This record gives sequence, C-alpha cells and structure tokens, in this order.
Amino acid sequence: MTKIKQFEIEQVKTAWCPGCGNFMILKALQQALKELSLKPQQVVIVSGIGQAAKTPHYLNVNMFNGLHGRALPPATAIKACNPELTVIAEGGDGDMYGEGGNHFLHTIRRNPNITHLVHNNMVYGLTKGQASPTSEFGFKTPVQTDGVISEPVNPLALAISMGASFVARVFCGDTKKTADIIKKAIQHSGYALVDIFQPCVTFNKVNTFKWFKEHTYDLEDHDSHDRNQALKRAMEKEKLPLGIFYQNEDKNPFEQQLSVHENKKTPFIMRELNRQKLKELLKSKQS
Amino acid sequence: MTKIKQFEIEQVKTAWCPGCGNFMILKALQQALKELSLKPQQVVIVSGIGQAAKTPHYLNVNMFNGLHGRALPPATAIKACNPELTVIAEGGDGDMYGEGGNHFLHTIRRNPNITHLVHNNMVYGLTKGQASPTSEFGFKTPVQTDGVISEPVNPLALAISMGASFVARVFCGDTKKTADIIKKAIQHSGYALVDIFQPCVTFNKVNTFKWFKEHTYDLEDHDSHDRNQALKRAMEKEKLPLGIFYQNEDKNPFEQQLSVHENKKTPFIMRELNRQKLKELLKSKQS
Amino acid sequence: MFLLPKSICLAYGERSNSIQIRISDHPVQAPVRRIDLLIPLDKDAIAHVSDRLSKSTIIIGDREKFDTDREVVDVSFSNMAKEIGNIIFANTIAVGLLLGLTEGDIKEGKQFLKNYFTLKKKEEFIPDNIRALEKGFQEATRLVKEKHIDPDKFLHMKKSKEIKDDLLINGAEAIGFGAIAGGCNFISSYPMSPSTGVLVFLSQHAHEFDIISEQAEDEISAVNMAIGAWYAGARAMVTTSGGGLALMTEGISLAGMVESPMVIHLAQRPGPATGLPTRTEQGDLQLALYAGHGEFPRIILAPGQIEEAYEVTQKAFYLADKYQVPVFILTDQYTMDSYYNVKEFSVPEGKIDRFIIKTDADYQRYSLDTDNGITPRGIPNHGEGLVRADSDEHDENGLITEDMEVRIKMMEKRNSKLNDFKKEAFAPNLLGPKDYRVLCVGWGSTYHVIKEALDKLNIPDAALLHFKQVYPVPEESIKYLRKAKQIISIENNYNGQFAQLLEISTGISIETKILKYNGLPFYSDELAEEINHAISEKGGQK
Amino acid sequence: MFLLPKSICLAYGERSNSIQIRISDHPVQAPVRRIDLLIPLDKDAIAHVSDRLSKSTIIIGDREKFDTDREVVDVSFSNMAKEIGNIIFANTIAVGLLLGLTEGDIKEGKQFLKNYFTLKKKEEFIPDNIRALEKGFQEATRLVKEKHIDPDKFLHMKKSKEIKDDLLINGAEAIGFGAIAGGCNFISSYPMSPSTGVLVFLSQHAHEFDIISEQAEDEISAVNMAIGAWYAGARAMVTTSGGGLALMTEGISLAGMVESPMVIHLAQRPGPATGLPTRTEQGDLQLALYAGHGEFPRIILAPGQIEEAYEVTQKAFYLADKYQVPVFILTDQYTMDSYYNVKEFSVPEGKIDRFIIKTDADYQRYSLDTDNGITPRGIPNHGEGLVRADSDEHDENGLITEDMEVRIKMMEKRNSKLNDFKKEAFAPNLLGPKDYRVLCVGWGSTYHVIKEALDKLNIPDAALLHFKQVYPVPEESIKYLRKAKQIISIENNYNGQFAQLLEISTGISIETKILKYNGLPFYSDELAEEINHAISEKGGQK
Ligand SMILES: Cc1ncc(C[n+]2csc(CCOP(=O)(O)OP(=O)(O)O)c2C)c(N)n1
Ligand SMILES: Cc1ncc(C[n+]2csc(CCOP(=O)(O)OP(=O)(O)O)c2C)c(N)n1
Ligand code: SF4
Ligand code: SF4
Ligand SMILES: [Mg+2]
Ligand SMILES: [Mg+2]
Repeated sequence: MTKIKQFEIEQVKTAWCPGCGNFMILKALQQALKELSLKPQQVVIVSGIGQAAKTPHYLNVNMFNGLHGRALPPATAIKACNPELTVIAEGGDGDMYGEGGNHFLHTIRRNPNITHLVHNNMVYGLTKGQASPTSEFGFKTPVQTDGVISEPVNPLALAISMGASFVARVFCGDTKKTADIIKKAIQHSGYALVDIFQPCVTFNKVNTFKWFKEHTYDLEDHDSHDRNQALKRAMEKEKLPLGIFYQNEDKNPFEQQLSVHENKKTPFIMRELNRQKLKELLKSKQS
Repeated sequence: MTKIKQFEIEQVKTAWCPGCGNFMILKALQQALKELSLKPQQVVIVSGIGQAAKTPHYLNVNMFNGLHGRALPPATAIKACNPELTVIAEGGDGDMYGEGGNHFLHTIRRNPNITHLVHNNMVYGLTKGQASPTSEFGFKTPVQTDGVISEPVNPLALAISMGASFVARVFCGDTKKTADIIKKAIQHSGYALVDIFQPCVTFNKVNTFKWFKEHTYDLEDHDSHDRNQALKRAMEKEKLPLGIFYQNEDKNPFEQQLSVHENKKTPFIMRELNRQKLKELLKSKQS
Repeated sequence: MFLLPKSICLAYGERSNSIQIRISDHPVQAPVRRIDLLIPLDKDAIAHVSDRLSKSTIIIGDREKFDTDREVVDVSFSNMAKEIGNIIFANTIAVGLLLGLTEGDIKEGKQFLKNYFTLKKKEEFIPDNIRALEKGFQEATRLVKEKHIDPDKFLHMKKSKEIKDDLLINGAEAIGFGAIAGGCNFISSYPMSPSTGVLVFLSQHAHEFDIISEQAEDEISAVNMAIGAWYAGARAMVTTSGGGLALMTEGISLAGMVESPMVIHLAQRPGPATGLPTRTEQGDLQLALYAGHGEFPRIILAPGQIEEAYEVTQKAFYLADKYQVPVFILTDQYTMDSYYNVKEFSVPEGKIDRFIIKTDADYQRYSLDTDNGITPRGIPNHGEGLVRADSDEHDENGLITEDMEVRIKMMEKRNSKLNDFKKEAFAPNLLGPKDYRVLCVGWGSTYHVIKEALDKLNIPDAALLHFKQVYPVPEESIKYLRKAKQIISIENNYNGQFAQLLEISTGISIETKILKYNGLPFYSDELAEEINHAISEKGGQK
Repeated sequence: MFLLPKSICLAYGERSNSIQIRISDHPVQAPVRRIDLLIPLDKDAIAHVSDRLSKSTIIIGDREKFDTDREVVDVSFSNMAKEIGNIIFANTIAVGLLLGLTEGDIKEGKQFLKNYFTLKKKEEFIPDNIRALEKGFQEATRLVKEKHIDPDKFLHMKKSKEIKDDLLINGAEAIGFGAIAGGCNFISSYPMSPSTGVLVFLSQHAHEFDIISEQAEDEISAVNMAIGAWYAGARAMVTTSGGGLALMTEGISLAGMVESPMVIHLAQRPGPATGLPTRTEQGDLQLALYAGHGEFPRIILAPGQIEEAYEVTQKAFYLADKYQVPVFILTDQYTMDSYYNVKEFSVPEGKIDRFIIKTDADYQRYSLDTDNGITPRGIPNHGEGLVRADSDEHDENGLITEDMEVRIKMMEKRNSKLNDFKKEAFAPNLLGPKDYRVLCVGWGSTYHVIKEALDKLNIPDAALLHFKQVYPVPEESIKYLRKAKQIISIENNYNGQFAQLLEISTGISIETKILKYNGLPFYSDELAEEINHAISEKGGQK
C-alpha cells in the first residue's frame, strides 16, 4: 500500500471503461478532499455496489464498501458513532434510487451530516445496461425492449419535497464545478445530496457527454433558500439546471440530537460501561 | 361464510379497539364499493400487516393479505395480470411509508391503475405505539423516549413531486367525504393515493379526533390539475388541507402499456403456449 | 406475582389477553397445563382454555356473562370496575382478589402499584388502581366468609428472606441487561413482536448507559446500520423476529464477508410469514443457521433460563468482537414475556476488552499474517492506518480482487476463525443421573419445562441435556449422546430442527421426537406424560 | 465454435475477459485445466493462467506486449485491429485465426456474423467484423506457411450430419426456453449477475409468448410481485443470485404460508456478500433449503446438463402449480454462461394443466377437506367465490385465526403437500457400473465434468450418482449410497453442503469430499487426479 499522504493512490488500476465519466468524478472528489485539507484517516467513504460504488477503491481513505443499495444506513451509523469523521456515501443511480430507495427517503428525514454522491448515468452500468430509475421514458435496453414505461425518478424534486437540507446537481464534465459543489456539500452541516450526471460510454448511448452538455445549463439568479422555487426549478424538464437548488443551514443534524454526544465527546471505543448505574438498575428490579 | 351479496360481512369480529378510526374507514370503503356497483368477486384488496392492513378481513371481497410493507408489488402484479379487477392496496403509515417506502416510490413511477389507501394514524398501532414515518417531530413513545427527531414524511408532497396521477387526503371522521374521495380514487385511471387521517385512540394521544378536527380544513378554490400549486398546498403545515390535491388523467397506466394486453383481452389462465413459435425459436438456435 | 415473597412464579401471555400465574412454595419456572383457578374476564375466555379445565378447577367471574355448564363463583368484576370508572380496572380487581385468596400483603401490593405507575410517569392512575386492588382484596374476604370458596385450597403466601433480594424480570429485560453488561452502545431495529421489548428496554435506558437507539425504516437498514456502527467502534445489536431476520439475511452475509462482529437477537414466533405474532415457537433455528448467502462462520446461543439470557447476551458481544463473526441469540415469545424471580445478577468487573488496535500507517484490515484467521480490527481515525471493509472478495488491504489464490486464502481465513472458540464454548448442561439410559435433549426456552417434567416423572435413569449454545454444536455432545440408550429430542417446532443439526454434527441419529407447534409452549405436566409415553414405547432403547 | 460442425464445444467466461473453447471429435461438455492453445489479448492474460500452461501449450499473440520467458508466436492482433478501425476487432481476428488453424469453413463464419449482428439489430457492425474474421483466417495460413506452427497439432473440423440439427445454446437460454415451455407468462426480477440472462431472454421474447417482464425496484418487490401474479392466474418466476435470494427470503416464506406456487431461479456465484460476481460456486444450496422463516415444504431442482435445464424448468412450473409450493431451480455462473450443442428439445404437447378451479360461492381457499393437503386454487373473478390469501395463520376461509386446533391442522396440511410428489420425483442418475465400489456423488452443474473425469480414469468399479433433484432427497438415494464402499462427494463449495443434506436425509455418512471454492468450475483433468487420489487414499473403502 502506498503511503497515506494524499487521496490519490499511485498506479491505481480501475475496472472502468476508458472514457467513462467516473474518472472525472473521482478526480473531482480527490480535488474537493484535498482543498478541504482533510486527513485521509478522517474520511470514510461508504459505498454500495456498482461501477460508481467502486470509487472508494481508487482513492486513499477509509472505506466501507457494503451491499448494493445499502450505503446510507451504515453511513448514518458511522457518523452517529463518531461525529468527527467526514462521511461520504457514494454509489450509482440504481444503487441509491432503486435498490436503496427506502434508505434515501429515510436518510433525508434523519438529516445526518453526511454527503451523498450519486453518479447518475441513467443506466445500470455494472450489470450491463438495464434501465435505472433515472432512465428516460422510452429508453431501450435488453430488458426494456419496448423502452422504459415508468416515469423517471426526479431525485432533486423528491429530496426537496422531503425536506433535504442540501440539494445539488452537477455534470461531471465540468470537473471544477463538480469539485466545488462536492466541497460545499461536505461543508454543509446536515444531509447533502449531489446528483452527478455521468455519461456511461458503454451502455448509455443516448445520454452522452454531448447530450448532457446540450441538455443542461447553470442555475443562475436562483435563491437556494427558497424551497418552493427550488422545487419548481428541480421540476424543469426541457433543459436541466445544474447547481445548488436548495440549502437550509438551520436543520439540526441527526447525530447532534443524540443524547450520547450531549455531554461527552469521547469516541465509543474509549467509553466504559457505567457499572454503578447497572447495579442500581438491577436493584430496582428486586421483587 | 355468508353469502357474497354485498361488501359487509355479518357479525364480523374485528381486532380493533373500540372507538378506533379504522371502523369509519371500513364503513367508508364499503360505501364506496357499493356506490360503484362493483361485484365483490371483481374486487381484490391487497394489504400488508398492521391494524389498518386487517381491513380486508372485515369485508366481503377477494383478499391478498401479504407481508408488512409489501402490498404494492403484488397489487401491481395482480392488476397487470388481470386488468379487469378493481385492485386496492391498503395499509398503515408504517406499512406503506416505512417498511414499504421503496415500493411506494416505484409504484408511483409505474402508475398502475390501483387505489392506494393509507390509514395514517401517525403511529405504529399493532406493535404498540412506536413512532411511524408520519409521527410528528417530538412525538414521545416507549422507543422514541426523547421524542421523534426525524422530519415526518409528507406523503402528499412526495407523491406529487414524483408525478403520482391522483393524490388526496381525507379525515375518516368525515365518513361521507372519505367514501366520496375513495370512490373517485377508484374511478381514477392510474395510481391513486388517498392518505387517510385516522385517530388511534390507544397509542396516539396527541393526534386525536379533536386534534384532526382542529388541524384540518377542506381544500377549496384549488385547481387540482396545477401540479406546482398542488405541491405548495401539500406542504402547508399549520393547518392541513383535505381533499384532492392533484389529478392527472392523461397518464397511461402501467398495465395498459404492456404488450400482453395490446391485442388480446383473454385472462392469463385461459391463454395457451404458442407451441409453433417456440418450435421456431428453438430452430433459430441450430448451430 | 410481585407479592409472592415465599414462592417463585411464572407468567406469560398465553392468549392475546390472558396471563398464567403459578404460585408455589418452592421455585417453579415452567408452565403447566392444569388450571387450579380461572378468572375469566371476557366472554370467550372459558372456551379458549376449556380443554385445560378439570373437575377441581375453580372459576371465579361474572356468572351471567358465561354460557357454561360449569360452576362459576360469582364476582361482578365489570360492575365493580365500572364503579371505579373504567372496565380496564377489572384486571387490578382480579389481582386484588388473588392476593386476598392467597393471604398476601396488601400493603406491598399498593406499594408495587405506586412504583409501577411512577416509573411509567402515569402517576394519575395510582389512586384508582389502589381502589381496585382493595376492592378485589375485600371481595376475596367476602367469598371466604360466605363460604363460596375454601381458603385452604390456596397456598398462603408468606415472606421469605431467601428470595428477598431476587430480581423479578422477564426475558426481554434479561436480554436488555445482558446487552448493557456486554457493553452494547448501539441498537438499530424495526419493531416486531415479540422482539420489541429489547428495543424498548434499551431505549428506556439509553441516557444512563450512553446508548444510541435508532428505530430504522426497515430491518435491512437496521442490520446495515449496526454493521456500520461496529465499523466505527460501537458494540451494536439488532433485535427482531423471523420475518425481520429474513430481511436481514443479506446483511448477515455482509457481516460474514467484511468480518464484522454482529449481535442479532432473534425472538422466534410461529411462522411461516406473519403466522401467529403473539405466540411462541422454536421454528427459526435453521433460518439462523443458514441465513446469508455464501459460507462463513457464526455462533448461535439460545438461553434456557432468564439468568442465561443475561449471561449469553453479555457473552455474545465479547464473542462477536473477539471472533469477528455474527452471534445470534435465539429466544422466543415465551422467553420474552415470562417473568420469574432470579438471584441477583453479577455485574462484570474490569475493562471490557474490545480487541481493537490502534493502527499503523501500513495497517491491513484483512492481513493473512495470523494463525487463527483473526486479523485485529482497526477503527477509522484511531491510529495512522486506513480501514477498508469490502463486501467483494478482497485482498489483505480490503481491495477488490479476482485473484484465485487470494480467494482460497480468504475463504480459509474466514472459515477458520472459530477454531479457537471451542476452548470457550458453552458446554451443554447435563441434569439428572450421570448414568442415564434415556436422554432428553432440549435447547433454548424449554430448559425449565423439561427439567420439571423429568422431576415429576422421577425416572431414575432419565436425564436432560440442555444446550444454550446450539451452534457450533459443542464437542461434548457426541460423548453425551453416545451414552444414551434412547435419545428424546424435545422441540417447540414441526421439523425437529435441532435434532437434525445434532445428527449432522455428531452422526448419531435421533429417533424419538416430541414436537409441539400449535403456538403454545410446552406444559410440564403434559410433557411429562409425553416423555413417559415415548419411553414406554421404545422401552428406553434405541 | 459456431463453426465446429464435426465437434462439440464448450465455452465459458473464465476471467472477466477470457473464454475457453474446447474442440473435439467426440462430444465434450466439460472444461479442462490443460491449455493447448492460448491467444492472450491483454497484458495480464498469460499470468492469469500461468499455472495451467504446459510445455506443449502454444501461445499466439503480440509478442512485444508480454513480459514472459515463454515462446510466443508473434501475431500483431492490436495492429491488425487498429487497421480495421478499433481494438475490439482483435476478438474477431482471433476467432478467424482459430478457424484457419482448424481448417474450418470461413463462409459459415461469415454467415454467422451476419446472422448474429442482424439479430442484435447492429447491422452496421457486419462489414468490419467480416474483414476481421478474414484477416485472422489469412494470418493462420501465413503462420502455417511460414512454419511458425505445425497444423497437425490441431484438430481439423469437418462437417457432420449427426449434429446438423443440434442447438447451440447456453444455460441461461435453456432456462428461458424451459420457462416458456412451462407456460411462464410473468417474470419480475432485479438484475444480478449471473442470473440476468434469463430475465433478458424472456424480455426479448415477451411479445412472441405474451410474457409480462418487469424489472422490479428491488428483489423484495420482485418476489412479492411474482406471488401476486400467481394469485391472479399467471405462471410467474423470478431469477436472481445469492444476494437477491437473501432479500427474497421473507417472500419465500409468504409463498409457503399463502400456499402460492412460485418458481425461483437461483444462479449461484461465490459469496459471501458481493463475493466474486462473475465467477461460479455451488455455495447457496443451504440458503435455498432454509430460506424463509417458519416451516413449509419446497422443491429444489439443479440441472446438470443444458438439456436438463430445459427439462426441469418446464417441470418446475408444473410442480409449483400442482403442489402449491416454491420450486427452486439452482444453477450457477458456470451453467449460465456455458455453451455446447445439444439435441433438439421437444416441445410439450397438449394443454398446460393449471390445477385451477372455477370457484363456487362457498369456495374456501384453505379447505381442509383434502386428503393430500392440497386445496384446489381459485383465482379472483373466475367463478362465484372469493379468494382470500392470508399470511397470518388462517382458517379455511383464509381469515386470520388464533385457534390452536386450526393452527395444528394448517401446519399439517401445508407440510404434507409433498407426500404425493415422491411418485413423480426426479430420481438420481446413475452412470457407470451398477456394481460399483466407489460412488462419486454430484449435483447440479458438475454432471459433465465428473462424468468425463470418471471416463478418463476408467476405473471399473467407480460410478457417478448425479442429482438433478436435490430436495426432497429422492428416496432411491439410500439404496444407492448403501451399496457403495466409498462415497466421494464432489461439490463446488467450501462446506460440502449437499453431502450434509444427504447425511441427514439418509443417515449415511460421507467421509470423502472433493471441494473447490476458488470461484472456478472443476476441470475434468484436475478432477480425475483428485478422484484418483481420494480412492487410493481410502482404497475405495469406507
Ligand atoms: C442485492 C443485489 N442485487 C443486485 C445486484 C447486482 N447489481 C450490482 S450493481 C447493480 C446496478 C448498477 O447500477 P448503478 O447502481 O446505477 O451503478 P453503475 O454501475 O451504473 O455505476 C446491480 C443491479 C447486487 N450486487 N446485489
Ligand atoms: C418484516 C416485518 N417487520 C415488522 C413487523 C411487525 N409489524 C407489524 S405491523 C407493524 C407496524 C404497524 O404500524 P402501521 O403500519 O402504521 O399500522 P397500524 O397498526 O398503525 O394500523 C409492524 C412494525 C412485521 N409484521 N413484519
Ligand atoms: S459500464 Fe458505463 S459506467 Fe461502467 S465503467 Fe463503463 S462507461 Fe463507466
Ligand atoms: S391500536 Fe390504535 S389503530 Fe390499532 S385498533 Fe387500537 S386504536 Fe385502532
Ligand atoms: Mg448507474
Ligand atoms: Mg399506523
């Protein structure tokens, strides 16, 4: 293993196809972490399974690469047990909005101070090209032979309507802006969603680099503290805005509301059982 | 078993507490079915597990009482296999928005022509009073001893933002209106959500009959075809509007998009394997 | 019950709304089929237990309510309760009546009510309940005075020093106490009968013991959260029942692969599917044994007594942490909801050993440089290293690999982790003569009931072998089973799941099985008959 | 492959990006360890298989690319491919080369390419692929001419009438065909390697055969949808792998309780957790056996041949419908992705028997008035009755009950449903001498490889007993196992799961196990050695 000085691993061999948007996301994430001057030891990336979810294998941080669709619950728990860690949950659109949809809903409700990065390539990459929850209506695949007949998930509208405290969308083609918004998401205190448009050059021949370029534009003149407006912008369909849609700094994060962190900051492994109280509680059960 | 003439079962013995709002919902549902002149044999109620989910035991219809949280997938499949059935999915707030949250999301996306009745008592009744996803902030229970610290799900806003084609909320205290809106939901072609405020007299001492009366009002002067407005109304918090928030008649239901129903209307059990085509397909694999 | 100072008692929810109380002048911890005194409070109660009534059963209740040929000593519970203000007070009146009949101490009864409602922060209920208790007590006096009832038919309760310091708790509380004593500081679960008691207990005491208690959106989230919590340094558990465990299956496999410790409390109820949510069964042993795809080691403990529930739960956290494997605690509705008094529990001394190291910069989470398969666990930001947990097959650093040699090594590493555990395994408990011919085999919640049945039968060459560790099957088992001429496996399920496990683990076949699967626990009197029958059928021979 | 008219071939994805082709003048359907000709296309390919190379292995490739001591016959695949326009054409060039070396018919090769891309609606790829094929073919001629290679080292392919009508399909297609032939008209699944092929196959042919194919949001939805579909009258299935099955566990229990038919195709891959997604294993037998809380019957089939995959899948729908139980089809990545030619499949004649009745007004879904536990199924709106399926314990009408007598009857009803199945069970297949001393036991995908290994060894008293029905263990098994002096269980897993199942089912212990768990299938040559070794160790004795 290389020395843990920075977030890049030297000579990393990825499983990604040449030209895949994931490389740009990896770079943007490394950039953001570097700019935040975090120590690799402080950062935990929790991921599911998929091409996107392989990202933590390719940079120098703590990693919890769990099950497909299940990154958010461990991420929430890790942050709850050690609020000093910077916790990022990362995965694909299938991972996070399909298999993991229920955790998406309920993590928004909890509002833990974690960053949620979703590589949205509108397809299942790793399993070779089936429709994902964000695939567009009519998108044809070997399984959806007549094209997708379900309405795609709009993760931004969903998150804003559920009261998420930071909601953004970026296109990985703009690495600088991607890095910048990831940075802001990490800095945000509370749950922060960054939906990242990512071309899959192998299995999505519709939503290509070119397509994303042509179908997106930067949010401007937008008050990211106005929830109704944020929702409206999130529901735009013709051209898809990029940027921070919504931000609410006043929501208390999940782990800060837990009584365990109220008086003590000691990490869990340093804590000891309160034997005296246990004895007292046992005594209270004397018949 | 009593004769299947109407939807009431004579001398039914429910497992519900005296005074529970579920009785009113049962009555409203029976009323709605009767007014629609449906035959009991045509109706299938699919439910999960919980006090609410026991409803189909207490009326004369076909019943698929499945697993906690899992009513929507079988309901969707039943409708897909036999579009002539009137399919209703019914359960509690925990059932449908907690355990079953992911199916809620994705059923909205599919838009099957089913009716979704959620008894929303803001608590887990059957398991004796833990918080549900709709429990209010601060609601205390034996598990949430410091009160709920997560933001409650707003099922209406969620459904509207996801593109649900019929979204309503009622209070079971008004049986007539409840019956009326259930009827409209059944008549609606596509997925129809009716979130039903229901007091749990045993485990929810906060959101009582009185509370619901005082905290709700009827939606008036509202254009239920304006999605942005519907969303705004759904997000109101001080007083909670009741009625049909949103309705979109132009969405093609899931099962009507399936090729199997395109040319034939024969029920599945009547269909036969096309042996000729199978022989041909096998032949195409000759090496 | 709380007023049974010279006796031991047992109670459990037998119908949705019934409770069995057994009072004796010597310790008893098992239910019996026989009913001496029945106080039916609702219309159907007599019918529900009709097959358990004998000629000598006394029935006390609202006579006019019941459509029965049997003699009912008339006490108008409903009217009395309504006088106090609500039909629900009938319960407390019945307790008062029982207290009166057994000549218990009403002062202590009142004190109990005060404490109970104060603890629940429902002080407003105290006065009416005390009135109800008194009413019942007086009613007992009347019944005796008016000769409706012969007081000598009842045990008279006297205070006893011997059990003065005993604890009166149920199985759910014992598991909760065991968890706290085992250093548990994280529980994530989804409510499910009969397992919820443990979640409630730990939530109630979260402040005192610095526990994070989170109700998850579903069981999948619960188990994945708990694994995350272990990863970050907590001692975490989940509590659930069969359906919930079914949903946790994939997460259990994750724990197996990332080599995470995990503690899973599984309170069984009758299945399949929703089954009988408020009844009892031992039907999910095989589910616990094989839950999770792929092959990895696990430990399954099944306490037979309330004391053991405390003991094995505490130990479960230690074992999980030490061996980095999932540890199951298998109980059932019967265990969860039964109370009896037990001797005071000892509180562990000394620091809790966490088996966690402060990492160096070159830390490898899955280093193969170990001779027992166990690589010391690191925790993020505790030391200079990085901690990489991976659900794919991985190399020593926790990075995904397809190297076949590494695959083989990792499979062997994971599956050898319990080799050392044998030394500290829980041996099965042999009760009765060492030179038995007949060996009754039980596991989990049937301990007391088999013991009592055998005590009743008093067959000189019959013994009980009880397992509180059901998997890995303890090595001593073979020795014990070999010695028996007839083995009788007793299980609260349909297929005799533990007998099957014993058979594959020991190669010894078990022909006699006593199985009960109607949702109720065994009764010691009924079981005694069945054992007797089984022995006479085979003559105590194989 | 497609051009091997006088031979049978087998291919499977052995690395993420490698394929093994075996060509022979007699039928072969098993992989071997030995490599005669290696065409490495990427840098690491030689290292990946280095332990399988012998002195006589010929390597053909871009010599400068490889850092190896071995002799490499230089063919510049990359340059040639780039000339055509893209590095991916290297594959087709390699095929052309192989075709040339074996003197195959280039015309048929071209025709295949045309058909293949036309079917995929990628006609634009045809011309370049044909050019690539030709290039490779010519290159073979050059190699022979310039004496870089001795053409006599290769089998020369000739057309054969015998196999003219054979089908060339893989396991995934065979399962798909079987499903169609079995009347499947509903599939709901979530993609997961290596099971997705079946979902894709049925989706591709949904129009022709009136199939609803729905990609669910997760596996939980998939299994619950499929049960709903059966309820409404469809013949439904799910296809998944271990992690997905883990998530379906609760749904399987639901099928058990509501007595729904269900067909579950489980394509195994190495676990635990994510494991090795593109590799093979037989590690989830016990998961399939015990998935689901509570106790209910099930059937598990495990085809050993492509023909059997077709046969048992078809039968699975019949059995599920008839016995109202979940039926598993257990395959693995090896089966899914392997191709070889097989004789034409027969298409079932006559109406598919649905075992469904038109209901009367007093229809009871769980009527106990049956002597085999099976109540005829009704379907909503088909007749006058109501159809009530309930996951709680229920009465004959499907209404929730807590009646203990009914509970017992329903448990016994459900668990007796397979009593009649014995008559139509799939007996195990005995290959080799009837008077064997050594009996090799296999199940599922190992059929051909064990058979070939035994053929190679040619030991007069060794036979193969292969199970395509693994549960319930067929009754004949005892008879077969008893006869053997030495039983050798051969499984692609770590724990010898089937051997354990045989032991509990027959009481016969199996001491010799040959297990492989590195993610690869057995090789017949390697396996022959191991069998030989196992026999000589024990001398063919118990
Ligand atoms: C329980 C489970 N179901 C299915 C899979 C198979 N699987 C792995 S990744 C994946 C989807 C990949 O799509 P996405 O999450 O969008 O990631 P991408 O590869 O596109 O980055 C699936 C279905 C799995 N590993 N586990
Ligand atoms: C998989 C699973 N988890 C948990 C349960 C236990 N359970 C039954 S009903 C219920 C919640 C009931 O709340 P809700 O859905 O709101 O219905 P209500 O009783 O309030 O009408 C729970 C947690 C279960 N049956 N299955
Ligand atoms: S399949 Fe798509 S998402 Fe995956 S690595 Fe290749 S291009 Fe990227
Ligand atoms: S617990 Fe609540 S929801 Fe359930 S029946 Fe009683 S009052 Fe109704
Ligand atoms: Mg994707
Ligand atoms: Mg509720």
